[in-house]
Amino acid sequence: MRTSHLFIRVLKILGLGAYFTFALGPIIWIAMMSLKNSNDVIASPPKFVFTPTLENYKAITVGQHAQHVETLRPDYPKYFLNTLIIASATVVVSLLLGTFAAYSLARFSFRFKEDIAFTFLSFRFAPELMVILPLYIVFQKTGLNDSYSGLTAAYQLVTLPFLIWVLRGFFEDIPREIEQAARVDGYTWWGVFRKISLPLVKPGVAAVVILSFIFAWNNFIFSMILGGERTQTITLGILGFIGYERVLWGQMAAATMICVIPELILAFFVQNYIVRGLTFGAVKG
Amino acid sequence: MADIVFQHVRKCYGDHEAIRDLSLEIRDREFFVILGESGAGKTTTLKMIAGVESVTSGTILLNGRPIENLTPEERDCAMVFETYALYPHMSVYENIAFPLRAPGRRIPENQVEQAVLRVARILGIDPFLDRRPAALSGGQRQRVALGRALVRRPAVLLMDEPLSHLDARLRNEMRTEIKAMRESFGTTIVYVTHDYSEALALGDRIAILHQGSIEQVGTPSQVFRRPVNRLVAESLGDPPMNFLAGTIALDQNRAVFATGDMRIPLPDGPRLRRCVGKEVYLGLRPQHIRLERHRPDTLFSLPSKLFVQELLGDHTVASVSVKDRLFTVLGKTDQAYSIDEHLYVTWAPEHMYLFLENTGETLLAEGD
Amino acid sequence: MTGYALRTQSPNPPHRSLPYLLTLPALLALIGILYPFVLGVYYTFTNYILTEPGNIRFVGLTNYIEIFKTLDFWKAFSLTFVFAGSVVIIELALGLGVALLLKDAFPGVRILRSLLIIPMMIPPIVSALMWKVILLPTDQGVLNHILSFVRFPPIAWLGDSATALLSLIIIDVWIYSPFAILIFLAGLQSLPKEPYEAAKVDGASGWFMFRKLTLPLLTPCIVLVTLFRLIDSLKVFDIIYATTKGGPAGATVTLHIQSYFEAIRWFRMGRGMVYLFVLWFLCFIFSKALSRLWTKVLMR
Amino acid sequence: MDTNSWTKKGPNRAGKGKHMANLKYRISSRLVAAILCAFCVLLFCQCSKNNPKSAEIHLLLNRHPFTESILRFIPEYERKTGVKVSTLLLSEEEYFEKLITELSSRSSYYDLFMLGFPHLWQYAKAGWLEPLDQYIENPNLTPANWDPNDFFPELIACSRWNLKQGAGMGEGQLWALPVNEEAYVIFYRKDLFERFHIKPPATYEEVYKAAKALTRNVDGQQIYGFGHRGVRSWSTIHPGYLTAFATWRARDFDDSMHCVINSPQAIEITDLFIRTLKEGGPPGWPSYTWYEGKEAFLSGRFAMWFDANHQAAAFENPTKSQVAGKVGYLLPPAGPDGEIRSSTWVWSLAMNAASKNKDAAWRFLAWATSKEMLQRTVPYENINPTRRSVWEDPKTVEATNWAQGEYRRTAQLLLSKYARIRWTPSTYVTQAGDRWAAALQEIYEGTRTTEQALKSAAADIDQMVGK
Repeated sequence: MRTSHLFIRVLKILGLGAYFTFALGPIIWIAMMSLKNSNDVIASPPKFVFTPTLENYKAITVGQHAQHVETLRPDYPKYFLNTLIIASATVVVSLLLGTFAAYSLARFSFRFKEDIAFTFLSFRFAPELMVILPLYIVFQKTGLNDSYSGLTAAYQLVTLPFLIWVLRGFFEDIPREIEQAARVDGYTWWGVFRKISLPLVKPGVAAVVILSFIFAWNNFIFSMILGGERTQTITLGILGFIGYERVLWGQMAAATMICVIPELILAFFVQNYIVRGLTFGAVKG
Repeated sequence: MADIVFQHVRKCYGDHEAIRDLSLEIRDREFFVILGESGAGKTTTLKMIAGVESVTSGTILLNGRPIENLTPEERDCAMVFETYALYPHMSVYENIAFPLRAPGRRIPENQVEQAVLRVARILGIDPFLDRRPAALSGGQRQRVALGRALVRRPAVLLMDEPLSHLDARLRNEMRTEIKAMRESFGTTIVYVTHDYSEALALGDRIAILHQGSIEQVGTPSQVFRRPVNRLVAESLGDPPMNFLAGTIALDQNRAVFATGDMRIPLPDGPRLRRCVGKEVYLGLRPQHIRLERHRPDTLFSLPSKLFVQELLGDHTVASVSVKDRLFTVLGKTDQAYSIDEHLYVTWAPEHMYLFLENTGETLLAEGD
Repeated sequence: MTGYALRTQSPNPPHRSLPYLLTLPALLALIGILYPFVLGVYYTFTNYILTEPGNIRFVGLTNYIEIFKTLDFWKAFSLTFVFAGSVVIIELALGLGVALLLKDAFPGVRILRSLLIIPMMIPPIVSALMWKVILLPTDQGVLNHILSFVRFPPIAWLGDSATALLSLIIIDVWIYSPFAILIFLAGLQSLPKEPYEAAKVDGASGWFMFRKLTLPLLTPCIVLVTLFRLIDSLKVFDIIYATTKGGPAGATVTLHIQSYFEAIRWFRMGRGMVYLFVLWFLCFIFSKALSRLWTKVLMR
Repeated sequence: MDTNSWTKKGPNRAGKGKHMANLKYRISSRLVAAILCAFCVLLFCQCSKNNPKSAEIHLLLNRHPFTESILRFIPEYERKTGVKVSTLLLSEEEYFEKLITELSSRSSYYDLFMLGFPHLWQYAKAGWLEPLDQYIENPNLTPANWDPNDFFPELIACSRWNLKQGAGMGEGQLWALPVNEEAYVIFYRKDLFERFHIKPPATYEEVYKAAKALTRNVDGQQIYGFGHRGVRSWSTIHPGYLTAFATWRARDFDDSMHCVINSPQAIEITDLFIRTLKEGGPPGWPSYTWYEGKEAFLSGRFAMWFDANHQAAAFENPTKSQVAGKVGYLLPPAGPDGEIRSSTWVWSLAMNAASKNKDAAWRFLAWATSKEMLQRTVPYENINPTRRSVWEDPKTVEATNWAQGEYRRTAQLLLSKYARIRWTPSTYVTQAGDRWAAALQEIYEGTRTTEQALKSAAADIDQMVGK
């Protein structure tokens, strides 16, 4: 009995270790790449031991003045800021629109409810390439191309269906009687929504906020076609390190590491909600 | 302050008819108990009063005013839910203060505090005001739920099985407390339970609800002693009433209950005579039956065989087989029998009940 | 999202129009896509060549017939399935497994949970590029280099038609299994404790509890993960675009990649849109089935 | 503010008044704040946009030494002329996708953009390019010292086309101005060839033999004899393979635009070429892009690398290269008839026919392609300038004098004698090339024989062309 227990523990640790090696190995490698000079980064066979340098980080943030000028003025901070604005706006708009829709789909019964829910989902079916060219023409005619609002609108396609479906699940999980109690206590549906339902799905909101933010942050095709010089995003910025005659792997890796930071910060703050909130089950009923 | 009238209320969930043609009158300041097994529609009835469930057809009048189109917040009801439905993200204080802070009420915050503290003190939950519901025991949660309902002196207080999740000791305790409290609060109370003893102990009047229909409404003694049908009789009493199938026959021009070759005389009356030849059930409450080793000198007895006997402190519960049925008998502790012993069950004639087999209608009740 | 909450009939809304009013803004925000979509579907019936915008002719089902006749289409079709099926199954299994391991508190679990999502935070197209470096065919790639320490012969990974699809599956699993883990972790954390205690009292084994309690209670999570991962992996584009572009020898040509070649690189919008429409249709069918399941699960 | 107060189990704070501070208004106030923020941001973006300036031109550029160096001088240009120049710079792949979207939707937003000859043919035929002759001839727009005859005539010829499928290169309108040129050489490791006593190859047979001989373990490191791009893209066809292909006098299309990549000569050379890669090249060839091959050569893993000659700049840079000083530059081998026929590539700047600022765009174009500016881009590795005067400028000579002048000698020979565009002028180069590259991968992977693969590719290409 005891040994088998120990055996299972060891097995668990091994399993976790294997997964995290798989998940974090490449990250560590990217981090190492970001600290290598341009020579070490393409060394063959790859180098594990090297003299770390911060020149890549310096080059993409403030620019560098080595004898071989590799970047012009670094545009990376601009891309970073653009993406931050667009991704945040996307999440805020998605939350504003999606929370109500999710609540409504979870709580009320009305005609075409399931059809509407499915319609929301179906907006995610269309492959980007299918809609991107006509969408571009629409954007161009309405002046939405290369604007923050335009990209925010386009990103709704990625985030909104997801947000609605996940939040709907969370709303459905709130015991209905809690909301009924609040109605009886003298609150309108809106009061109940604000004071009871919304605070209770905070963990759900936290989870979709981080995931939607990631989806928006990482988008590629929409930002490539619908964006432009004013709104170029970080994904294209990172791909921009593929030059015509060389690939700046070190700077690309450094840019990738920096790119992850806002998401990590968000995840860190939001994790409190996720983990705490997810113990919600203990309070139910 | 408030009386409630149901007029032909129906409630359907899709094809399922949860409440069928409910007409009912609940008087002002009455402690009204709705008794029924689970799924009978008790909670639905309460929620229709509260306004969190809609009415499919019919009218509910509160103080003579139809309310079925009012939103919950427009009706002055408070409700204690079976699950308590406490707000998990709020402290006990905030839970209780919640109804007072409703936008329509506009009660100054210092009065809110006074009211909450007062109720908390009465219910004995003032030490936990800062805790969240998750950190409370079942009994404490129940009292918070009660406090939240009582804090604003509603016109109608609705309670949905508030004691069902408590253990036996706490349940009895809370029952007494509720009973004591109702005097001081003086509102109309509608109380839903599946526990007949709770119903009998608390209710001014009791309605027995079965599959969405009211079977009987009456005071505790009315429904207990004079149930209108077998269903009502069966649902009041624990252990439940014993039944024996038979027919009404005429024996020497007197109505008798006939089962097999046994004949048990029935009180004479035109009503029974009219039912001669009908299939009926004889009903006997366990506490009205005695067991005898020897054939008693009365016509009101039947032979039986002891199946099992449990000793429960001050009394015993015995199961005996009468013909092909098991009878439950409550008796004194000093009587101990052995398994398979041949015994006679016997009872006083005035404790007999008789129900029609097909409709369940009561032909004979206590005191007839 | 655990689906064990008491589910009675949804109440009627306070106003008949309220639910519509609440869903309408979100619908309106998305409805803009309808015009491009319809236009895209229309293009499937035309001979639209991107470089000849003035010369769009309606050609009926010609594109469909031509494409369905080619072996390449069916190859791409089945490849798309193989890819989507494998990544969804692997990600579900891995996600559930790791979530179960991370469910219980132990020292450092919070840090692990935070680190967990990093792969998802890198834009997939960049991840794919980085993976391409890691998976370089000879010991130029770090993976082969590490394998060479244990005397493992170098594998060409993305450069060999035998291993290219596998490599893409590895990359996709790396990027997206955190998504599954996150959702499952959320689901596991909100499971009720009582049934487990009851089962433990009954002497049930861990496996039994997993099969009879955890899995059924997690069904909504499983459906959710399957739904979104299936849709997205059927539409896989970024990671193939950044790595093999469908090579070697067509070993990784999925519907989306083929449509990219047809529509964007070869300008044959009509044909490209057919591939995309088929893809859309696949997403539609699977989602319909899965959302049925979802509703059923919620109604049980 | 304490954002997660509801999850916090504070100390028992029973007492008066404390309960009054509830979270009643927190959520709502935050929600409102968030809404306001979002809308302010969006409003701001909308307002800051579409702010028409009198003279503003927009450039869509791909990352390239030329564009990256010209960007440095744009502030100078803006100061001098008062014209605002805004640029979007993308990597090549993304660049062409963005460009096709812009052009096919007839957007007038970008006035100038970069392209290569396949795109030039496609876009010119579609009517998206502005013919440039009229601007060159207009003395009001073109400064007198902007000498059109200074460009290498071959490169100007590459930029003219009469829009007839299958012919007409060098005729018709001038659609773009060349800014960078590349031709293809075999970079080889002199040290390895000497060490193993192998003669630098002069024929493709010899390339094959050398590649096989040099695919070996050298000082504990696996070396591969021969490298070439291999991804599923027309750009795989274009450098070494097309050079070899042309050397065998094989053609992509015949005069009536039938695809003939499965002609007997084509099959013969393709067979040899793929065999070289298979037996003397790195495993996983189909995943090699130009940069992976280049990096492999830089780090000393390839003995030969058949690609664009200007990569010498990186190979000869000792801070980046482990092979600096060891690299030789070999003209492409001759074919059975003893002739060398190299493929070539030209990057050009072109003007959007839908542009609304054509004069301003042309002035910028003329400035960017002037002698002075092209000369100024050379230090930033815009090697192989398109103007003769720049190529011969002492500063350029000094910058490109690699391998004791071997680089300049081969480049000069290629440019003047051997390097031509080996594609038949048509709008189908990229399509046909993509399909063709897929066929090469099939041969390499052994899923089809050379003949089958090329035949089926030719059939598909015929279908694309509409034959």
